[in-house]
Amino acid sequence: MASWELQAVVVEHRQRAPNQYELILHAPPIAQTAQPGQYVLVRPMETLAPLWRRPYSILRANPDKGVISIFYSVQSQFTELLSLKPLGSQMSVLGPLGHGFQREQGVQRHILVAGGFGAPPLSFFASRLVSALSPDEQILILAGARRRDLLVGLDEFRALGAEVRIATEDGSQGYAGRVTDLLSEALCEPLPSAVYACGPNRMLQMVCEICLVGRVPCQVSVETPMPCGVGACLGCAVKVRAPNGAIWYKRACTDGPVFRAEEVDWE
Amino acid sequence: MASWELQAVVVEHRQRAPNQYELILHAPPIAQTAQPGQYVLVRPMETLAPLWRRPYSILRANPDKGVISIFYSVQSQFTELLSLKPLGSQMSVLGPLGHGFQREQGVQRHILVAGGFGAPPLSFFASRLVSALSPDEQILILAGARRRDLLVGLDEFRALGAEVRIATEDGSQGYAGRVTDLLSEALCEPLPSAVYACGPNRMLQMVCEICLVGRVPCQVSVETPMPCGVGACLGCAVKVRAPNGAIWYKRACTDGPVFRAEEVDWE
Amino acid sequence: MSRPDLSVNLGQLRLPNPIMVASGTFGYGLEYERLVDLNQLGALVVRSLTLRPQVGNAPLRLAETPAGMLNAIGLQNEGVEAFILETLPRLRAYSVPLIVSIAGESPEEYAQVAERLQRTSGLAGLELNLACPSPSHRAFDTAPQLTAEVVRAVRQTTDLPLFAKLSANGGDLVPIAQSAVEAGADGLTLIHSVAGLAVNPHTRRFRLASRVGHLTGPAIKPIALCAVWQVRQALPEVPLIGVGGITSLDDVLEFLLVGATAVQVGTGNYLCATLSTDLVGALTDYLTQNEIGTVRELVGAVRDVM
Amino acid sequence: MSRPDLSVNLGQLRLPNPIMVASGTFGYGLEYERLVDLNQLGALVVRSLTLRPQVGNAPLRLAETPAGMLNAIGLQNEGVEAFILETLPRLRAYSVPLIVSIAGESPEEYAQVAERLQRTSGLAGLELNLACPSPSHRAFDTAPQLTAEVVRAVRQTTDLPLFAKLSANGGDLVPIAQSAVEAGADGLTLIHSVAGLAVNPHTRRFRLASRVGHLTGPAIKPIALCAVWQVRQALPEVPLIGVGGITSLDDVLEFLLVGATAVQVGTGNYLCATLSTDLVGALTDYLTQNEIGTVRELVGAVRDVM
Ligand SMILES: Cc1cc2nc3c(=O)[nH]c(=O)nc-3n(C[C@H](O)[C@H](O)[C@H](O)COP(=O)(O)OP(=O)(O)OC[C@H]3O[C@@H](n4cnc5c(N)ncnc54)[C@H](O)[C@@H]3O)c2cc1C
Ligand SMILES: Cc1cc2nc3c(=O)[nH]c(=O)nc-3n(C[C@H](O)[C@H](O)[C@H](O)COP(=O)(O)OP(=O)(O)OC[C@H]3O[C@@H](n4cnc5c(N)ncnc54)[C@H](O)[C@@H]3O)c2cc1C
Ligand SMILES: Cc1cc2nc3c(=O)[nH]c(=O)nc-3n(C[C@H](O)[C@H](O)[C@H](O)COP(=O)(O)O)c2cc1C
Ligand SMILES: Cc1cc2nc3c(=O)[nH]c(=O)nc-3n(C[C@H](O)[C@H](O)[C@H](O)COP(=O)(O)O)c2cc1C
Ligand code: FES
Ligand code: FES
Repeated sequence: MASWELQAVVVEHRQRAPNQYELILHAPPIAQTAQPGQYVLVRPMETLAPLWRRPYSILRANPDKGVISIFYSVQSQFTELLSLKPLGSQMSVLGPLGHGFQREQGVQRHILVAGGFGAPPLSFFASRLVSALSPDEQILILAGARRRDLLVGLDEFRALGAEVRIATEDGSQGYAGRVTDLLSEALCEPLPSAVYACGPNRMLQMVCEICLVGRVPCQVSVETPMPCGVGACLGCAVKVRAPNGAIWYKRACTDGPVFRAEEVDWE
Repeated sequence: MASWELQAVVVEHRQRAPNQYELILHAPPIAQTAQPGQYVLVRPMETLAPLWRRPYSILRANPDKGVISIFYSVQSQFTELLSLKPLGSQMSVLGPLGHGFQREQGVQRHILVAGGFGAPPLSFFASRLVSALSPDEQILILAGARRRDLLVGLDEFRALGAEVRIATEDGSQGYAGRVTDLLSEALCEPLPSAVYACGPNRMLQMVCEICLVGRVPCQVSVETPMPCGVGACLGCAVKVRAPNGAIWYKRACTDGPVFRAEEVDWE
Repeated sequence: MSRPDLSVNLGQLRLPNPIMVASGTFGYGLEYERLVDLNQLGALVVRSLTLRPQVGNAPLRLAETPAGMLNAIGLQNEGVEAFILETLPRLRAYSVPLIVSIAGESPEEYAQVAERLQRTSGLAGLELNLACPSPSHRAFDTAPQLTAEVVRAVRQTTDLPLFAKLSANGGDLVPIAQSAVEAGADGLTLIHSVAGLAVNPHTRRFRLASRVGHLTGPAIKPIALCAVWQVRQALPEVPLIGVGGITSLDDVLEFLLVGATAVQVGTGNYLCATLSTDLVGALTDYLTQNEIGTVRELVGAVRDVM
Repeated sequence: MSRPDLSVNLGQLRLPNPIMVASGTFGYGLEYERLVDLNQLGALVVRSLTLRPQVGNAPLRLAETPAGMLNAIGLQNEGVEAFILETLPRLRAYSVPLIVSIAGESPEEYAQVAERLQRTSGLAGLELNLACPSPSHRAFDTAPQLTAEVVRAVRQTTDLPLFAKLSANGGDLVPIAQSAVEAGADGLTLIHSVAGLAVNPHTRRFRLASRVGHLTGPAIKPIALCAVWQVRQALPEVPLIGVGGITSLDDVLEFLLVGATAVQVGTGNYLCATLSTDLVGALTDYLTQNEIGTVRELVGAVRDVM
């Protein structure tokens, strides 16, 4: 798949919730080819610390307008710098990168499990799914976070008309507990389902375990550092296991970030 | 002299000319004690590259409002970060630091020689001089830069009612040539004068030579890197020569940045 | 003014320009082929190859540090045989000078890989990765006689231009550099990296599975410049390739001025995928604007402050 | 929960907390006395003193590098005699443990300074700056026997707690550390700095009059952590003081976790004048919040990734 290294222009930058920002970038070739689950590497400024570009999932891509958007929260210096980018400024962007979510065939329910900032790629995926959904298919969103204010992207999910179930660990919104509890519950409902998940790695590990036990097709988008994004540095290694038990390392940046549940060896 | 390490709040941040910015900071103790020629060390963000805080001359200090202002241009990453500081944000400031300009006694004309971004401390100095000027004293400003758009602080100087003479190396405004030519010319006029200069070190060296030859009292504010600002690191060494010819190193940050012309050994 | 001459000679090896990409940071080059015009590079150094395929270290393999990064990839590579059969044919589509980096656990292993490469065509040179890939491995760049053993063993198997790549962990680099040259290296690549370590204070665990890793990136640039300059003082005739922390034209100039004839871009590739070829353009512009006829004028041209 | 215990022991020397300021970066301490409550520090290490006053190197003495800096101050100091007569009396007004750093051109010079300091009162310990102050000087931390000579000479003149401070330029630090301890050092300060160099590409001149300088700051933190950890593995009983690139509580924790009993803040003082005492506060809060009774629990407590 092709990607582009370009200077993207900030065409919109807005706060969507306390410490949740959407950044819209003019980057036509990326907008035209981006697929759900793919990401971009961005570098807001030329400072050398923080050094690496960071990966951000593509939240939306509008091929006509030539824009993509990403969704982030300020966590540390990198995202602080990102948040200061003014309208009209430029930043270096490489993308679209990686292999995204693939629609599973022959299922009636697509369950999207979003943990915190796992929501953006699933939101993009849901929007593309919706437009291709057959009458007997439905989408179920399970969104979880530690606290209510850390929930991400609910507006987008709701706008799609999908059912959304919410879990917060502190009970401040929806079910009080883990989003993986909602998943187990949902999988008890007798509908052939497929699961697509993005969130913290330990959540993904639980999602994988639940789906493997239930023999539910499952794809997860993993998080690792990704300095190069193109498969060159071999730093983003993900341990995988072949059916015959052989072990080696795949690259999260290009072989993933989306992997099939049965591939990943979480140890 | 006392200084303070504090978190100052940005209360105003405005562009004054293409690539010239004034930043007004709420920093009451600094505002109350700042003297012309003193400076502050600022750190716009917590990023580790660029690493050092940079020194900025205090352009104005308003003890009543508790604010100081600095004047800068975007030259590199540090000043780019500085320029992004939004209203209401905080930044670490240490100051006021160093020994500033001292009014020379028994002269009729105070000649202030400003090269480019040498203007801010002289502007502050002029404003304090004006209010203490005796009827037979006058202030003459000589402002120079390479090009017209690199001239700094002319508005402030003119607002004081002082005479301002301008030199640009490319002749785009005022005299076509160096500001030191204006100085030589001014010193030919038969008025007991004192000179106060700030600007690039090679300009200062010429100013010193002119004044030493003409036996005109002269103070210059030198530029060196100043990581600590308090005399601890000994990195800002300025070579000085005692009347007896002995050579050693003074600290620009605390012994200066303003030195007497006869002290500095420019080699 | 006419177009400046960017070509440089590393001993017998002539490069169209002095900007190379550093081993291991650019994969086999093919990972970047759609983003970077490989033919514009001075040379392409592929990741270090070993005699047999290596799965590499367990994650975590990377950590970010102030203006730098630690890596402990553990030489993950397909092995020299697969490289020759599967990867090299695709690389032959490009005209860029191709340098293959070799690693091994013994002088014999290095020599076997070199010998295998000697029997193929289309290579411009070999680079010997003499640094320690992980704490359990042996480093060959920490003592003159170890370095010499590897270089000598390889030299006997090949007449390809041979560059010994050293880290700066072995104390005074000069005797090590000297012994590499005496053992037959045509030039030296300085520096590989510096040993470093990082801890995640929140989990209280090492950030790398291997604990110790290779520190690279802008943070080590002053160390790499110092190494190049010190070796240049001692061995003024030996072609040096400078590497460590290059992210800008200014960085390239710094390395040339202290005596590197060519440079390699490593970590910098991650700040901008096209950095290496962008630098070729920037260097060309710089020479043109400053009316410098050949880049070779800059090599070693640094002067004292006063 | 009760207030956590921040005190640490470096051999016989007990410090109220593990946060010291590093030699040469904090002057004589007095430069900061109006900004920093010196009595809150774990210890104050003054700039290195020599037998006779030193004017220091010509400018330029400093250069900024990515997340680091180079210095070549050349040991500018008033000499041990003036220090004792003029500066020490003012420092005695403070209760902070005072450590004097010593430098010299020969083991005898070190010993003479130590001997003079031994005859005064109010010192908590001595630190031996064994790094090379400039290219023309000799470094005593590049070979075990050189290190041992200095430490032994000093040990014979004083019973003050003695710390040998080493840079990481001498290759494998372990044998050097070992010889310092065998020669009588009570502990080790790791690391002084790393040799580095920078060029101004616009003027094509070295950025330092001395050409080579000392690289310090966050850039070298991974190198310093690696040094502390490697020496700790080899010499688990020897008290180590970690230094290099500390600018945050996380950095302090990293050094403690790899085995430093105390740490020094150097370049970090320039990012915030009150950094060192701010860190004492931050460390106290951290211990309280995590219900850690004593900071000593953290020393060497790093674990593997898995
Ligand atoms: C494929 C992929 C897609 C991604 N998509 C998105 C996205 O769409 N939106 C998004 O916001 N991010 C996304 N990320 C993550 C993103 O790349 C950054 O890692 C994130 O923005 C944090 O950036 P930072 O540099 O500011 O924080 P960093 O400096 O990288 O810090 C990383 C984290 O460590 C945390 N940390 C610090 N102290 C502690 C402590 N005491 N305990 C525990 N943790 C601590 C920091 O708070 C921070 O959360 C994605 C990552 C990948 C791999
Ligand atoms: C006491 C004192 C007071 C000061 N007061 C002020 C003040 O009031 N206002 C102000 O703006 N500055 C002032 N300065 C200077 C200020 O501290 C910074 O040095 C300045 O803002 C540049 O910051 P920077 O980090 O962005 O540039 P840096 O990264 O420090 O770069 C320094 C300079 O090198 C230049 N440079 C880069 N490439 C080239 C080249 N090819 N040829 C020549 N030069 C090149 C950069 O453009 C820049 O001008 C003062 C300095 C001192 C010592
Ligand atoms: C991810 C990564 C992998 C590397 N792999 C190798 C390698 O296989 N062989 C080698 O000789 N050097 C390897 N290096 C070292 C680089 O070639 C280079 O010497 C080093 O990164 C310093 O240059 P830089 O600061 O520009 O990155 C690797 C560096 C990185 C960052
Ligand atoms: C300006 C400056 C001066 C220094 N002078 C000395 C010195 O006199 N003696 C000494 O042992 N170390 C000296 N050092 C080294 C520091 O004590 C410390 O080891 C080093 O800076 C690494 O720590 P840091 O990264 O926190 O700065 C100096 C460092 C700097 C930056
Ligand atoms: S990020 Fe470099 S190989 Fe995946
Ligand atoms: S800036 Fe540190 S002594 Fe002057």
